[in-house]
Amino acid sequence: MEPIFFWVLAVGLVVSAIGLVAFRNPVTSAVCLVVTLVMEAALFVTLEAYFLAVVQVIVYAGAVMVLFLFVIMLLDVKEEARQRPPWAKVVWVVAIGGGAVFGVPRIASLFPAAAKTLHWGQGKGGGSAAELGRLLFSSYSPLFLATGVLLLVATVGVVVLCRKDPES
Amino acid sequence: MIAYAPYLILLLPLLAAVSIRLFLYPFPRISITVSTLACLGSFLGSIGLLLFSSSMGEVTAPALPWIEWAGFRANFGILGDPLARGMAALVSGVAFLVHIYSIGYLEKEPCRSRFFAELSLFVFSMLGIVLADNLISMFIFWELVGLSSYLLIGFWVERPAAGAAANKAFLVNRIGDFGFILGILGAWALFGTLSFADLPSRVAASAPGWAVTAVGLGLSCGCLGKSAQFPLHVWLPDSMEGPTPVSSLLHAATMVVAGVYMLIRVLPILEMSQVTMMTIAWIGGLMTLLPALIACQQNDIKRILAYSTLSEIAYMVMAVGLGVPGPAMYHLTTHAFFKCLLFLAAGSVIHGCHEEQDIWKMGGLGKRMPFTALVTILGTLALCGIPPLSGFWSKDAIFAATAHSPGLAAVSMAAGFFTSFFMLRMILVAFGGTPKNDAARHAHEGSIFMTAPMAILAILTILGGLLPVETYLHFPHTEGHEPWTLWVSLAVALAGFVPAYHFYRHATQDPLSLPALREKFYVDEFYQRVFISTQDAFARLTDAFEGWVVRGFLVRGSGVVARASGQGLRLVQCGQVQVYAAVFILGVFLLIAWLWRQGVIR
Amino acid sequence: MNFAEITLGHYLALSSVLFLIGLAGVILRRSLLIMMMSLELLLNAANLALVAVGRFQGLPDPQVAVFFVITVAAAEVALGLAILVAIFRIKKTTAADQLASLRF
Amino acid sequence: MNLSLALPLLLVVPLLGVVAIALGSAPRKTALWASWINLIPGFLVSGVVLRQGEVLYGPEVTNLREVFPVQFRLGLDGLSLPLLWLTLVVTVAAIGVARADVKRAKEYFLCLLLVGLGGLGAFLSVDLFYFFSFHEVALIPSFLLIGIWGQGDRTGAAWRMTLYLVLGSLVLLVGLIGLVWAVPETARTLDWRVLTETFRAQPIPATQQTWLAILLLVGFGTLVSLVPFHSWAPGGYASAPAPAAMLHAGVLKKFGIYGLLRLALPLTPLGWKEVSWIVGLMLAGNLLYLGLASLAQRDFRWLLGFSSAMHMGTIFLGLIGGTVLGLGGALVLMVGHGLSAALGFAVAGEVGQRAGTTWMQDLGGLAKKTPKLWFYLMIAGMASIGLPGLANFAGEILIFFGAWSDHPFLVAIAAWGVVLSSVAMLRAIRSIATGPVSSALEAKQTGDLTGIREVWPFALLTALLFLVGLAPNLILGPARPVLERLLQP
Amino acid sequence: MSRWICPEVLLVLTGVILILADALIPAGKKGWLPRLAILLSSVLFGITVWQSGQPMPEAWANLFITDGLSSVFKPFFVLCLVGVTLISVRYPMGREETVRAEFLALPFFSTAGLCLLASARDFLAIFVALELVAISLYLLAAFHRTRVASLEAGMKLLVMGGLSTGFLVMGIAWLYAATGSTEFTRIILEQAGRPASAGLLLAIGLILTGLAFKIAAVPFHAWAPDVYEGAPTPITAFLAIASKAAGFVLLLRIFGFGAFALDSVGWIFRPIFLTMGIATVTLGTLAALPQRNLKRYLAYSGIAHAGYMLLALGTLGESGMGTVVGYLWAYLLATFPVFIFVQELERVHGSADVRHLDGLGQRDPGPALGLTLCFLSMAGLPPLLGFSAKLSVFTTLWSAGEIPGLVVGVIMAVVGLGFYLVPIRAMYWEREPDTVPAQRFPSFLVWILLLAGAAQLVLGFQPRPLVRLVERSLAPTVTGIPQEK
Repeated sequence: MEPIFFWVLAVGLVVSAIGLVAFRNPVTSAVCLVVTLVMEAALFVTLEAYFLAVVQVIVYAGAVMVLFLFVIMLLDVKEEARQRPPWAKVVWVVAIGGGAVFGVPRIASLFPAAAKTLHWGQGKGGGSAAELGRLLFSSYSPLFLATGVLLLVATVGVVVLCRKDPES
Repeated sequence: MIAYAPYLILLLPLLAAVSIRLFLYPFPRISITVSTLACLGSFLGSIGLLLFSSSMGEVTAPALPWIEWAGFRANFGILGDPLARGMAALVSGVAFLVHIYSIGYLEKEPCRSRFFAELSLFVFSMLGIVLADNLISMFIFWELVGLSSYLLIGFWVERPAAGAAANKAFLVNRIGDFGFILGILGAWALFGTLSFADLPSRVAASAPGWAVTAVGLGLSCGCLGKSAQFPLHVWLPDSMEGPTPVSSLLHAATMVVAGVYMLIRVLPILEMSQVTMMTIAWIGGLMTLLPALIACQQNDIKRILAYSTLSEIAYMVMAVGLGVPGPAMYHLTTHAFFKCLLFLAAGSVIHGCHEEQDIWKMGGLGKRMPFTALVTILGTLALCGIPPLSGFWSKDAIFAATAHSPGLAAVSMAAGFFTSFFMLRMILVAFGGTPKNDAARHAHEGSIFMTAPMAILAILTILGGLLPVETYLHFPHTEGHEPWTLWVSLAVALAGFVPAYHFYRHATQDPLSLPALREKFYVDEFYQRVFISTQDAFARLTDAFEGWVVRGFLVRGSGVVARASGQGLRLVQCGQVQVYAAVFILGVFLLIAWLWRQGVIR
Repeated sequence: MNFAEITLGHYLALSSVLFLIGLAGVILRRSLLIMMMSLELLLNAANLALVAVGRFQGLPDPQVAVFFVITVAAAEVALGLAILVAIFRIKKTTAADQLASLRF
Repeated sequence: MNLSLALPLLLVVPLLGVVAIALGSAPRKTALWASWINLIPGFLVSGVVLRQGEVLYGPEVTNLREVFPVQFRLGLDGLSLPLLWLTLVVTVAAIGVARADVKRAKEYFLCLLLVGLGGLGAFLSVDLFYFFSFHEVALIPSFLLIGIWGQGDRTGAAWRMTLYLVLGSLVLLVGLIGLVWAVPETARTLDWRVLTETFRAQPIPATQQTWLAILLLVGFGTLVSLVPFHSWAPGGYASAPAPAAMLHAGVLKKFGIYGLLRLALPLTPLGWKEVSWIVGLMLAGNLLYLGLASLAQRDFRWLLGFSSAMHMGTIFLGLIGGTVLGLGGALVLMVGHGLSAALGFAVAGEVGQRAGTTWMQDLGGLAKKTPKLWFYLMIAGMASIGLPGLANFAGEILIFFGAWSDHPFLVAIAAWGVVLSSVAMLRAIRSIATGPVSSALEAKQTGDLTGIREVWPFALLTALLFLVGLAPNLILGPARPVLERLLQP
Repeated sequence: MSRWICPEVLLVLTGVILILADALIPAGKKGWLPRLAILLSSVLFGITVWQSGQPMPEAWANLFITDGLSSVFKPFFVLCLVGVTLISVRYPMGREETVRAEFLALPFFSTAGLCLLASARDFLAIFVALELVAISLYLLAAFHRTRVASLEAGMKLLVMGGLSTGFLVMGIAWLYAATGSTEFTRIILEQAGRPASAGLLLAIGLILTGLAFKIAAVPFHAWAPDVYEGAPTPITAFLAIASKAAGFVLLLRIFGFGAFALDSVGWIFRPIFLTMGIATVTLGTLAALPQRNLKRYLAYSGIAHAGYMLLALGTLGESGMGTVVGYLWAYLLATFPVFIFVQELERVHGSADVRHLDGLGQRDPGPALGLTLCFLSMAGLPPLLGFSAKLSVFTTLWSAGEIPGLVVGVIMAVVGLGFYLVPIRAMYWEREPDTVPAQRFPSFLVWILLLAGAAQLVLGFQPRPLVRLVERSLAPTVTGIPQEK
């Protein structure tokens, strides 16, 4: 079962990611991104990272994407005009594509652990909220605190940048 | 302390020069007095030295330290041998007379102080050459003589020609000194000493060879420059731009013969190499003739005398080259008297004619300046070697030495013929006939300051032949006269008068026109075209290379390249964030590619 | 390529492909919005790799890392969009090539 | 009283001058006072050197294992003594020549003092760090001096000179690093006295010596304007205001040769021998190439610049002669050249002031119009073409004798260089001094140097030229033990 | 408990206090806020110096370490903060004046992140701390939202920063794949004694790009000039100095002392560092030549300096490490005063064009002198501090035998002087001063610049204090050995 899941999701992911990059309409791109994120959440499930799958759906597909769409609507972003001539872009597509064809198959050979196969349920866990939480509040507690500060900064930032102009 | 007394001879003129330069400059009369007295002091000192030491043997004073360091000695000591003493007396004596003469000659010149300071400097330097006991010291004074000559030739600073002549004199001398210093260095390397006293023994100890020849030739280069021998003779005629007393003292009587003096000093080295000696002899031999020829077509009274000087010095050089320094010194002495006399007379003429130097614009001066005419004729006869005047005796001694080399005898006697010719030409044109212009018509004798020295010199010219120069200088006496040289030379000299009398008896303009002679065989032009122009062309080329290629292209170019590459690199910075991202990603790819190429990633 | 056995290598390869697509998006798209979405894609690709590695290596730590990455990504997006809005207020555009007043 | 305290005093006095000027005291007067007063510690330390052969100030070398073993240490011996005096005197003269009514006088005199200070520090430092640093201190003031108060292509000249010198300095720096790093780490030091001892006991391997010698040669050579690293010099001097040119051509340029004497010869003797043929080629370039180029100059300042750079060739000849005679000659010629170049530039400055130009074809009649200036022009010219009695001749003759046995051809070239420089200099003197008074000189209605107030800097330099020329033993005597030690294997 | 009084915590608290104070202080008394910020930052600097050997809270020990390096650099970062605060209070905000408190407070958060970075011994900790710094900086760069330039700078920084974050995270993921850990000690233990695996090297490569972005090394430098130019000047200073220094501290820790100090890794990356160093020095120097805007000019100058430090770092020896430390301090002391001046220049003239320096040498000799000394110190001219820094770069390269780096370094130092002389020339001789409108600078600037210049001179003449600092940073761990997780 797992290979089928994987391949289906993998193909879907790649297609939607390409869609994200390729569609000229930002709304379409955003939708593609949502699809990508959700599919990735599904992959997380196949990887037994249930909590993260949930977070992925809620935070990304939910919050972040809403933010994106909100901004798109707010700014009324139009379709991107075609660039002429597109040769530069073609060159880059070829380069990156070539890099992918050339480099990606080699990835597996780079890591000694890459050939490892695990079947469903053989994971050592760590996917649960409880375990993550334990780690977050013990070993990684300073980072958790730091993340908090980070979010504070981001909040302040958004408030500062998007507040109403006092004079206008 | 008394041992240092001989230095007074040297230092008096120096002190005079320095004190004039520093303090007495604004007071010409005091300057003149000081300078003249200093020269007199030197003269008296030299005479004293001459008399004192002839009874007491050689006098040497303790050396004055200059550099004595790390095995190298270049101190200054006085050489008290008869040659030096005699020469010192001669130099200071003539110089004193010229001082006196100058008082009269330059009575209206506002810069008299400077003149006398420079004259004193010259006396100092010249006495230094004479008294120096080693080559380095001699070279030092050699250079200082060059400087004083330069200053005196260029005395009339506002005359462009004077400046050019002064430069030429100095530079040509410098070229000679180039060889001289190399010769000195070579001598030092070969013989390990530069002291004249040690030289004979050291030289005898070393085997002759090409090195000795080279050293000898190098040293003789100094003579070629200072004594104006071929090929460095071109400066002397031009130096006549200086005031006439200068020409008389420096460029006739004393300075120019320093080369001969120096050759005699280093004769032990020269004698080691037959090549050197022959070279010197032949240069001298040819130089007796060439200037004599040139002088036949010159119109400037001083230039005529200058060429004659060249010719006469060449006799001395030839004599040295023939290995007979005695006659050379003998002729040097007599020449000093009569040539100085001739120049002073010429100065008197020029002075009388209000700075006119062209003989064709004079004429009839014999009547208006009888004394000058008389001494000129006396000098001429001495110069031409007519007995019993002094020149006859000394020239005869030199001719005698050529008896064994017919070639040299032929050229030098031919020179005698032309000497007679052009001297008579000069006398006839300048003193004979009728005045050609107002200046000549109102010519007059100069003051007593001018005539007295001439009178003294005239007496010396007549009696100078009697001076026992060779004996006194302890040169080995030359063997008995070979009569044929005596008679032939005399005959040739007398023969020279005939055509001159024929051509110039009543001439108002030159009946002969020989451009090659008038233009001095085009040597100056040759030098100008070949050496100076080439050198200047190279100089301009070098400068252009430096300016355009080195400074302009290489140096500025590297700046431009740096700036341009800066501008180029800026173009990446186009402001497009996507381009930046692309560069970033390119960087990552490059990094990965590097790792891959290193073989760490497969 | 082994289709039947899904190894860690497969996940890593997939994440790499996503990463490359993200890179392409950053370079190719002129809309700052899409660029930001592509940046999200980059982080997501990395997240996928992290989770996969964590599972196959039996480590819980990478999931913590993913947690932090998601947080950071959210903050980044929020800030980015805020800046974008501010830019839009002045320039009335979200195109990256209109935003090149600073250069050379 | 501990006289070694006078050593730092030599640096402190000009520094106080700088501070005082910066705080607003009368610039020229202060600078002049500072430079005159500085002669007093100069005399004190000279006394010590003459009595003891050496004077030192600063801590003994300690803490060798520090990361950065820098020690502020000053020293003076027979070799640096003449250069110290050269610096002191030329500084005095340069400030004496400088006008009080120059624009932005404050900065002007400040820069001049700093340039002199740099020279002093460089010659006094025993620690390589300070040795190098002090020389660089002079760099920026020179840049400003040329740039602000210069003439002609002042901007280009300033840039060229500064960047060129920095390039040279950095090459030199690499060489110095190499030298210091050739010492085993436990004994690492920047004190060249210790380095000398260390390397005497345990020489650097030969190939390494060669490389180091090349680095030092290129580095110092650039500072000395050795061909082909010379092109900053003529233009730089031509464009600099007279006092700056005096200080730079007179003093700072000598730093390179001093450095070679101090470091290259004793520390890399084999390497120096190995590269001496290169030096020979380069110095022949200086003598012939720059000599020829100087012939073609039509601006007196440029001519002085070229001829000043040219004479460095002769000094280098003394350095590769390999005899103590040549080294002594080089030392004397350094001093002589310093004084004569300073005098030359001072005269050129005055001529420029009076005529408004230094183009030789526009000048003429100086001798008639301003005889005193002419006198000093003659002195400077004659000194530079090696007339006996003046300092340069003594140096040249020693160099010739010192180098003759090993390099007769180079000596011949150097002697010919004397001829070339005579040609150039005499032509210049002729067209400046003789002939009818030029319109440029006539129009300005300016007189001669007036009174002692204007004459003294010239007279001072002239007197010293004569002093050194007549009694070179003043320099050679104290230097001899030092120079002999340099050549000991 | 006392361990919690560490700079990071205090910095965050101070930031929060400032924001709260802004809310609480009545509108008329807002003038106190800047003084409060300056005061607090100065006090914090004192505390940091005082605390600088103290260990961090026990709970943090797995992720953070207190050693010589951190104890030298935490004061560095806080000192930067003091400087930034000092000039932030004078930054002309125009209509944005109401958010001055936030503008003052945000650098405190950022500095907290930097301090964490100085101690971090775990890649995840590095990631989080780095993002804390980065996000604050995105915001600060874009802070002046009425200026398009500022927004553009923020946007560019954000996009490029996001990109580098992506690589960094990918690198961390692969690091997990290769070693199973992100903690330095464990990686060392795991890797000791065997050749580095390809995956590990690739992971390190990706992490390296993330850090190279921070220090603006070529080819990851492209953002720097634009962002430096557009960002508010205090932030530019912060980016140019503190953020760059943080990158170097991380490189030092990772490649010098920590995870990849292993020869098996280090020697593979050595040529990369050196090549990157050469490229960085060259580009920074050459591209700076035609600059007329002082902020851009400083950006390129900063790139060039980063290149020199990379060259020293690339030798991967103890002396290279020490050199970087010393260089960073020298860079701070020489550059910060210039930024202070640049902001005043902008205040007076409206832009940082080098033209505005014309005639400064006469109008304002004090600042001109100080500025000259700072520029020359940056150029590495003795006897100024920068010379000692460059000297030790060169000595390091020489003793490591890295001749190409040395040659390029030397040449570029010369070219570099060429562009450092540009403002000096402008100040002293470009135009006659009477043609330049007289503009006065505040008197405090005179003192700051003169003090800075004097510092260059004094420390250059006697670099011993700096040497002590370097020695301290190289000292082994101050408290305790890093424990196993």
